[in-house]
Amino acid sequence: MTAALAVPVVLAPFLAAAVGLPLGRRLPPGIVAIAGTAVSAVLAIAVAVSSRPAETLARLTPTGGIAVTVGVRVGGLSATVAVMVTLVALAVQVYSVGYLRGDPRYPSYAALVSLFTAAMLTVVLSADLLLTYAGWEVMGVCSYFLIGHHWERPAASSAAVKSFLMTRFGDVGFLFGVFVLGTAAGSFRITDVLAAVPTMSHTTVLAAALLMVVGVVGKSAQFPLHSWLPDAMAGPAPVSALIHAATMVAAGVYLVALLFPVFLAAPLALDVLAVLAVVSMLGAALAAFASADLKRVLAYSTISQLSLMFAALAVGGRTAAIAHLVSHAAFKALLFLCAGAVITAVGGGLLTDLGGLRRAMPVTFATMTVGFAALAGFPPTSGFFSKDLVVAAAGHAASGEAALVTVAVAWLVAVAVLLTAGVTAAYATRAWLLTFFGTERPAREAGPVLTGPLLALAAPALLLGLAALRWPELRPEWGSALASVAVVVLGAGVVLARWRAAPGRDPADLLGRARPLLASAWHTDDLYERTVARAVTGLAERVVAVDDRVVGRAVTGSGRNAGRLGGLIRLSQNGNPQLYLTGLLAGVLLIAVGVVVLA
Amino acid sequence: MQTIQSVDYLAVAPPLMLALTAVGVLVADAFLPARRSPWIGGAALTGVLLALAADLVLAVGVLPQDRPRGTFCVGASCSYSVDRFTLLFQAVLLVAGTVVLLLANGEVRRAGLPAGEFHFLLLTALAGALTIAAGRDLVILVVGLEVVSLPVFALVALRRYDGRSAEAGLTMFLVSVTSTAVMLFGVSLVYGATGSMLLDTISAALRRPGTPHTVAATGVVLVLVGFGFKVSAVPFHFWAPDTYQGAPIAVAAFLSVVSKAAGFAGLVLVLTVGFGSYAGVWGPLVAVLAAASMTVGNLVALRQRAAIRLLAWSSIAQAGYMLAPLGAAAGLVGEPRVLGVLAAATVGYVAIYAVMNLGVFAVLSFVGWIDGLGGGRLDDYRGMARSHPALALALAFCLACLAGLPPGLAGLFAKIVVFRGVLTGGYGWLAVLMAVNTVLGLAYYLAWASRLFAPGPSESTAAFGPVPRHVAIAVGLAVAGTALMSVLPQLVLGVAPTLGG
Amino acid sequence: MHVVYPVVLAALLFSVGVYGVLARRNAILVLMSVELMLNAVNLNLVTFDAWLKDTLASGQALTLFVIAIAAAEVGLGLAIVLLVFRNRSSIAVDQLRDLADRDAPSAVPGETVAEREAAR
Amino acid sequence: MTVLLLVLPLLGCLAVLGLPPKRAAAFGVAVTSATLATALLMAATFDYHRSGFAQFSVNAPWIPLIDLRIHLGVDGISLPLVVLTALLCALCAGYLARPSGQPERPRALVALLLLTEVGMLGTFVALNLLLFFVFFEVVLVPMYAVIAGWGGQRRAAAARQFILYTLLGSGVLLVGLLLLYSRTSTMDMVVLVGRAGTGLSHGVQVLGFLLIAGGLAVKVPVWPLHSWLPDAHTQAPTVGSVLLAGVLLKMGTYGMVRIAVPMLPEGAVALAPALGALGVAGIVYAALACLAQRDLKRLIAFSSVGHMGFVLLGIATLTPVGINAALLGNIAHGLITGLLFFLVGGIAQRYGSTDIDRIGGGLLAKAPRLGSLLVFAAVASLGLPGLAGFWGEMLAMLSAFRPAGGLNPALYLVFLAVAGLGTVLTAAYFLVMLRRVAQGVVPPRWTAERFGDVTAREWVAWTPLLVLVLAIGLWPRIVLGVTDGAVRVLLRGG
Repeated sequence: MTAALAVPVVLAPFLAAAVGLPLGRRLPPGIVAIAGTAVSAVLAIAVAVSSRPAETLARLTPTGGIAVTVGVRVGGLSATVAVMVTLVALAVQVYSVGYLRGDPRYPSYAALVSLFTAAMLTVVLSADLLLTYAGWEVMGVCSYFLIGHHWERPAASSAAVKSFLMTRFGDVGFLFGVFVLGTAAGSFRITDVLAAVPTMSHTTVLAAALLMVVGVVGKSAQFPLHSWLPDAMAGPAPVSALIHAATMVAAGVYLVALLFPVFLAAPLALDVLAVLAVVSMLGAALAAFASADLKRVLAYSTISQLSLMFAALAVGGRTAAIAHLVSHAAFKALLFLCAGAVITAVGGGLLTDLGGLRRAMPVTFATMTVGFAALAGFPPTSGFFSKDLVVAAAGHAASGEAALVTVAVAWLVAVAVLLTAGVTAAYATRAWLLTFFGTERPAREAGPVLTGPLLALAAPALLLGLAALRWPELRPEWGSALASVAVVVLGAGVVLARWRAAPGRDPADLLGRARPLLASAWHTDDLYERTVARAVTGLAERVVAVDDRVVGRAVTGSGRNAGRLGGLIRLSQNGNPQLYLTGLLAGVLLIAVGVVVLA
Repeated sequence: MQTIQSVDYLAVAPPLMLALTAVGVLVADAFLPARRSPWIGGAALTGVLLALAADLVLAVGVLPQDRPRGTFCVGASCSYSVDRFTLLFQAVLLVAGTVVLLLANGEVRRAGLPAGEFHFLLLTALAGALTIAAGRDLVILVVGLEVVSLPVFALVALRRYDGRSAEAGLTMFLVSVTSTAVMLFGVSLVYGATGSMLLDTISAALRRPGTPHTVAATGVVLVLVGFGFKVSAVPFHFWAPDTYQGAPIAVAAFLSVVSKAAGFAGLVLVLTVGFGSYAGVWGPLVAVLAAASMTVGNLVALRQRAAIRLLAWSSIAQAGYMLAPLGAAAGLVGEPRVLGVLAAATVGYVAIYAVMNLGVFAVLSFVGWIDGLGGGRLDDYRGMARSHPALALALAFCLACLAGLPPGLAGLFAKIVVFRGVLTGGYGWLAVLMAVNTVLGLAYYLAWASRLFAPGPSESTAAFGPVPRHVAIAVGLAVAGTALMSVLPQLVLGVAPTLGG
Repeated sequence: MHVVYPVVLAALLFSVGVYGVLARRNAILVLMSVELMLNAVNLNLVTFDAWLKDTLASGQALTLFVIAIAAAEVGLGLAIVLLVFRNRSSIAVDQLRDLADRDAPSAVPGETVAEREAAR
Repeated sequence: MTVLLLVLPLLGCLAVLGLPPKRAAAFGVAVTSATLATALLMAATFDYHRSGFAQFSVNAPWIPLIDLRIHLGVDGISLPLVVLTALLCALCAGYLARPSGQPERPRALVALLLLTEVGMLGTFVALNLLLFFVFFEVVLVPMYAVIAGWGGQRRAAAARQFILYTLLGSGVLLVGLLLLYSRTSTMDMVVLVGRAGTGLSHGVQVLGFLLIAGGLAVKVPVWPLHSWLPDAHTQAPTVGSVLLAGVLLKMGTYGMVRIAVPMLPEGAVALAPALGALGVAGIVYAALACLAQRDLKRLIAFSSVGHMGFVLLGIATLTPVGINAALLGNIAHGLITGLLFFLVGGIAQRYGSTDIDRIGGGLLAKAPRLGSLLVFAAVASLGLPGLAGFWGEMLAMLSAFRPAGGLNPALYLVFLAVAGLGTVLTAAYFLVMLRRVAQGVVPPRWTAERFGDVTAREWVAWTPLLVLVLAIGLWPRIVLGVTDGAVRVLLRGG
């Protein structure tokens, strides 16, 4: 029964998109989209409540080899994540009605967000790896369209292209990983694959795991494929909230969690994942601290928080990672939506243009404070509980209990997690101070359509951790809790002290000359631009040149040479019969000699 | 020794009838006043049609039992025998003859050629061609060849007031006479080596080990030269372009179709019936000649701007295609059945080529002489589709056939048969070379055909005036023949000389 | 007498004929050298016929035909040479360059042709 | 039924020449729709359980000497292609009959179109090697005439290069077919597939495959032999390029699947890696070439070389999955590139040029529906799951992961990796094209222009393609269900 319920969870937003795209203009704004997402949310909750694992399957098409199947697979993990996705999507849809009021392209925007939600739910609930890949790709395309919503701005359209190409590069790795697993297991069904993992040879599993890592790194914007996420902020704020905070980028974490047995069978892949996570974690956190635009701060913060989840997975803390995923989705979506409200109110995203909005926008101030608190990890927010679980998991791994990852890497992860917690608290407080304190600025509070979803998201951001205490495995451990709170208070304290010493000045000046370097995440983006992009366009120019000169010329040249050769032979035809006779008799002589010699 | 030869007059009927008509025409021209000259054309035409009728009667007699009807025989082997091969060739030659006569009708009147002499010479040449097709004896073949060549020298030079016509005549005369002399020398050597002039006796003699091998081989090869000249294969092709340009268009048509077909008839007879067992000797030679002819013919044709010269080079290239299957015989020494298949390929191609080419020459003769060039330049055909749609479509159809591309199915089947012949002989390289040559061929046929439909200046084509009746019939006959070959090519494919012994 | 003597003689005669055809500029002399080649063939044929003692005497029959053909050829050849002389007032064989393979046709032939064409 | 399929356009072609010019286009639509109806009727009454065996077959002798028989029949492999051809021809005829864009000399154009349709349908239903060759060549002259008669500025050179290059290919193909015939002395495809190369020496099989696949490679086109394609497609009129890209390219790959692979298995195993390598090289080469293209139509023409690279990769693996992928890739490419060329035709009609810099971008603002259709077609072409393009490419890569026995798996993994890179590059050039053409701000020179968005007649011509691209994307069984049975029969030797 639950499986039968799960199918409409995916189909509802898909139908909303299918209806909304052509007919959007004629219906009142967003009705179809919000209705679809709401239905999907209700059903998702129903499925989560009944929480009995179930699976339905249908054969989509014969392929001459392994058949491609279509179906839904509901488990504890997928149900919770599905609920999270649908709720955040609902909040974003409602918020978008207000945020994009009067935008002529709103109907197609709403339809594309519904299509995106359907694609994300396909990834979460799919029973067949190829179907997951299909959802994965459709998500990529929807993100391309939504980032390029204001396609008349060159920045938006080039950011969209960059985001799609980088994720597409990762997706190719993911597809090849699916091929390896599917061919080894003889079927693409997830249950079959997971059952067949013990039987697979070590190299196959390692190859599959590493390819999955490539796919996941691409989609979740981890180092080295991270530089598209900050540029993706060119898209409207609700898009950033939904896609680049809660769902798409989190799909990578969900996938690793889903195929965790594969990764358990290939510890080397987990080591690689851990190292990448550590690098992304610290790099992104420092970049968040140094960057000057509010949304870019949140983007780098997302990269850093995702690295936390990957680090938790790497050290074996699967439940910790999922908990942090859910709570992060809540408070990061909240932060982005608040940022959207602030930007529309003030008209600019740069932190220097903001400041002193505490009294002008009380509701936004309150909810954003909750968001920043959860991000930093102050108790009693959900962020504190989930981050603590990650720190605890890192601690156990470091003390050599789980023995999944090599001990050195475990220690590295534990130290990095604590450090990142501190820096996160620092940039959270900095952003908070620069946005709401300092010189008063006239601004109007956003309308109820915007503040409603903010409040709706503030509740889980604050209370989710407490509510989750019911399950024993989600309770914090005191040792790691104390350590993380200490580090957080230290981080926040430094920034507060800096602020009190020089009110109004950007605490990031602490970094001094290193700031531009850190702000652009060690210039990785320009590095890619100069190397990969220029190399490909250069090669393309040369290919076109070669194509015209060598391949094309070879053909037309042969035609012209034939003509020239004809002209040459024609010279023998000068009208003089005696020349003809010489030719004839020379031929006769040649033939006669040939026959006498050869025959 | 039986001294009186019994002559089977029915077997000899077609050439005999033509000869009689020729003499009749010549005599009649002497007595008739000038204004009756169209009658001579009519008489010539009736003569040819009568010969064709005789041919059909013979066909009814010979075809069913598929037993050749021989005459002038010594024991079993006859000098003059009529079998399916001969009948096919005689039929093709006679149809071609009719079309040439139709074309000549207009030209004789316009260019002021002497009607009596012209038709007399044409008919005698045609009679010579028919005898070659039936000849099974080196003497008859040589004499037949001469009877075809000599009248043509005179025909070529018949435009007496045009310096270039005399020059063409002299060029052709010199080259032809020299190649005949070389061929006769070859015949004498073969006669010396084998002791007989009858082809099947020669074939038996060549198989006997006692025959002096080198002398016979040289003889065989030198005989090839004579026929090489007739079919204008490279290196004996130099005369063709100049002669076609100098000669009246009808004579050029005669040269390109009838005289070439006669040459191929002789060549096939000599090579398969006579020198079959020496395939190892003449095979590679013919293959090289074929390759050279098609390549040189096509390459030079690419650069031609005058229509008649382009057709000359195109017919040299087509001669290359026709020689190719015979060239492939080298690989199958001594297997008469397969040699027959290869010969059938050449015969089939020659028959289809004859009909295709006539269509083009018919349109050329309609266009007539433009500033000293028979058939004008390619650019004079620009926009012909608008002024003379039917004629332009007929020309385009025939060019497509020559190129071997549908809608010209006849040309395509001819090419397929020739390709198959070459491949059964195992000559892969020749087949690939032919594929390349078909592309070269298409290049210049296309250049011409696309001009027909090009929107360009149409005042040159408009100046041609309406299509006279006899040209219409000629074009109609040629296109009908090609269409028939497109749908039922098996009429001409698969016919080979009956190989004795 | 061994058969090889006349055959060699015939071959030599043939070569002389070939030389004559290639080297002489005057058309009539070229004609004469062609006759020489044909007579070389006749010699060859008669020699073989005698040597083979052919009952059918086909060699001699062909010789008669070749003689007839040679006569016809000379008649025609001289007529054509006459025609060329009347048009070009010279019968130097290697000067006949009017039919060379060029894009533009050579100078328009004598007026007689042009008038006749125009009259059409 | 198959005879009716061929006779209808043939009679139509002859009849249209007699009609008055203004009613020619309408007559064209009538004939092509009748042919489409016949094709659909065939699809409806086709017995899908026996899709491996030729149905509606006719076998009459024509020229016994060269064993040329009029042997027609449709099976799982040719049915989808027949329906695709009939559909595209009907849409082209519809496009010609649109009130705004009457071409000059409509009678001649419609006649040539119908003659091309006869050639194309004939190629797909022929079951006799020579008949296949004859129909293969019937297409050449009319397509040359269409390009040379109604094409762009440099149409004469492009048309000549097209017909000469393709004729060289079919010449080599003929040599290959006749080599096969000289050793097996039968031209019947069903018999030859049944024999699957028994009785043929290894050398003959390899040489035969080289000649036949080589001849067909010019038509596909395989990478180094592609230089005729961009010029021919760019200079051809819209109708011409739709048929050129939509169907003519498929005759090459269909020939390989129907003739080269099953009849010469040893040759296939020997030369498949080379074919795969050239195919994959074609993908990357075309993608790079498209990245730097200045002309929109030339870009789409080059993209065909890339997509055909995937189809070749599928064929080169010699596995049922690979061949299925190739056949599905054919259909998908036919639909998507057909749609793309229609759209570019629409753009060219409105902007007067297909030069990207001249258009300058902002199509989504200027003509929103046309712009979004272009976006849809581009996204479908780069292989978005849920649209037709995805399945062909994905299955081809999947088959490359596990090639048939006797093929070197490591080599095919390299092909797989390069093909994967190819998909990224393909996505790159399409999105860059979209950024330059569809997105961005409308340049000042076009702001004043008033050209309408998609007209009703254009909707009629394009909706079938849209629906089919979506349908095959969501439910690939439409094609794979038909071809799978036939492919298994083909590869197992009948």
